Amino acid sequence: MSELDLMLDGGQAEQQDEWAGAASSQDDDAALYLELDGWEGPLDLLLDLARRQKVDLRSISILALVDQYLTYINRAEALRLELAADYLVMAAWLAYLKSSLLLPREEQEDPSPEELALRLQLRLQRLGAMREAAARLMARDRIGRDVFLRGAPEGLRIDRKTQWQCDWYSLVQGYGQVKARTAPAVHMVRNRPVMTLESALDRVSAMLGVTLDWMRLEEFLPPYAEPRLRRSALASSFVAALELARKGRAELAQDAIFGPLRLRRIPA
Amino acid sequence: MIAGPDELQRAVEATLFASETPMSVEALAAHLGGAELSEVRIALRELAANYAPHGIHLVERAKRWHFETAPDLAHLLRREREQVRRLSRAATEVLAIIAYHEPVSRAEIESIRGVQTAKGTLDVLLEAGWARVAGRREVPGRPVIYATTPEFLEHFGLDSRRDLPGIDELRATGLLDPVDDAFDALMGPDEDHDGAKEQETASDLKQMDDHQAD
Amino acid sequence: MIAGPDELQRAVEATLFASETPMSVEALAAHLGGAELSEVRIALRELAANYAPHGIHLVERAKRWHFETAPDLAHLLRREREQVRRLSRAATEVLAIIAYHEPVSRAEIESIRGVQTAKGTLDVLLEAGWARVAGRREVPGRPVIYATTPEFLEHFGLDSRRDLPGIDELRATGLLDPVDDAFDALMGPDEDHDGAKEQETASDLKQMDDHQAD
Repeated sequence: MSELDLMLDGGQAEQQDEWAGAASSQDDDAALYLELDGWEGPLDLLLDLARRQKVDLRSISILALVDQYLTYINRAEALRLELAADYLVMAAWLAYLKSSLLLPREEQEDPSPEELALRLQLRLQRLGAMREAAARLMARDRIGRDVFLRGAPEGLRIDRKTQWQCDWYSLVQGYGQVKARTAPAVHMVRNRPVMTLESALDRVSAMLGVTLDWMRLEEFLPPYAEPRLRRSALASSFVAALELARKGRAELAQDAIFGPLRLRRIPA
Repeated sequence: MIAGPDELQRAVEATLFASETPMSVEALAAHLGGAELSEVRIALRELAANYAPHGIHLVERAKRWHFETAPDLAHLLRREREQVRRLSRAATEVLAIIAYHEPVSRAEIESIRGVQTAKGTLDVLLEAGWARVAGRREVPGRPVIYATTPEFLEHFGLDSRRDLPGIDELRATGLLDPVDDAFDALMGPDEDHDGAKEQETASDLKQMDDHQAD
Repeated sequence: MIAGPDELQRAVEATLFASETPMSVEALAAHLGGAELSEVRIALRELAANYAPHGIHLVERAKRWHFETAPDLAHLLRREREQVRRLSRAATEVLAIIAYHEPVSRAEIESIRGVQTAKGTLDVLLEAGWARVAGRREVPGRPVIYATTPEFLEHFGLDSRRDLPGIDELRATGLLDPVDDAFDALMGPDEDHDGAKEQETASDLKQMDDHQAD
């Protein structure tokens, strides 16, 4: 763990100006190695180098910063320290930025190197702001470190007691349903007015004997029957007609589907 | 190390508050970097006096000090919350059977209901205070028998069990209709085919009942 | 403590003292059997004022109240064993970014830090209960967005996010806006600028910043 970590955890925001990492104070290679372990990526390293310029982040010299970064990376490479790829990518980009910044204006591309430099500066400002905010946050009075909660609270217990609800109707209905569910089932068939097949056979045979002409099935029904008896008579008479046809005593004709069904005697 | 008596009181207060166990005067003094025992004692006594009218008291038990809730507020630590819940259909049926047939054993309840009765169902009725154990039936196994309570009559607004409507009255009001029928009548036509078929049967049955009632 | 506490104050005091977790005004009122919210609020404020000179403070964090030791007594109470989770530097920065920018996606966190965030870093914050998943951003990919929790505010002694150190200045200086927005704001509406103009803008910008810093 580097010094930076320690400062961040316990440090005060006011210490930001003394952010100077180990590198500025110590020149030895071991320190460099330690630092490399401590950076959270190339932007973090850039921010730290920028802080060493000891000016407001809005006034830093980008060119100087680029030089510092490239020097740093070169030193690390000379020491054969293993650098993550994004440090090298940043180095390449910064080298390009530097050369663009030094070129005569006419030859500049779009976006201009000034724009790129400004964007880099804005990013550094934002990261710097968050790093400072983090330090100030960590320096607050924290529960368990600076302020403490009650060591042995009694605790609040809530005992739930159920108040049961049921009404008269549900009670009585419940009983009714039990009785209905378990009562032995009795099925009764209603006494309906019907014409039996036998009486229909008798009636149709008798009426067929009267004439040799075609007669509609309805004409065989009892004329003043109430509707329910009439339906029963129609069904029975139809079956009777089929029975007579089967025995060769009558013939049936229907000219269209659902058309009137006609019936005529076959002379013996 | 600690300046005035006020500062010592504050330190004692905070230390006892944060401590997980009651602390003796000696332990407190040691924790506070070697404060005078007599001063710690004075601080404790003054604090205890200051807290006396509060909802929290600073008390000494077996030579060790701690904060605790004022005794008259102990009820705040354990609260009862009433929760209103409707009796389940099963419990309602069991209660009704007890009311109509009391005293009645569990086996008898089950035979009337035609289904097994979960242990919890009777417990709920006992807890609600509507059913009670009314002794044992003097038959082999001596099963417990259940009856209703005065609270039951009170809750349902009955003077006596005889106020419960008889079977004939239930039938007249349609309460003896099969469950499916009554349910369908309430819920309207079923959506699936089988349901519709059942409903047909049920309505036939209803006609039959109407007929009988004539 | 000059005047003795009234009954409601005593009850509030005892309840919060005994509670294992911070309590909202609503929870307190409910626990006290439906006390008036406004009266509970008054009681809390008066209690807090009475406790201010004490070694124990009554504080409100994220709309919930609890007792804690006075911050200036920290040196007396720090235990040998650290109670506070030590956050890595990465986790510290990510937490700050979430707190100051919430709700914020992982990609946005990474764009500020200029480095990928290890999976474990966010997990540590989620596990500590300081960060939570606050839904998804309705942009392509629907990335998860993160926000802080009431426990975060409690732990860091913040009443609300408005109390985050320096958040007003950061907002006023645009340091919480994305780089692109800040860049556009600085460059003005012109799309293509020649070098001279840019120079001008940059120095304008500097003046503006200086002005704001006053």
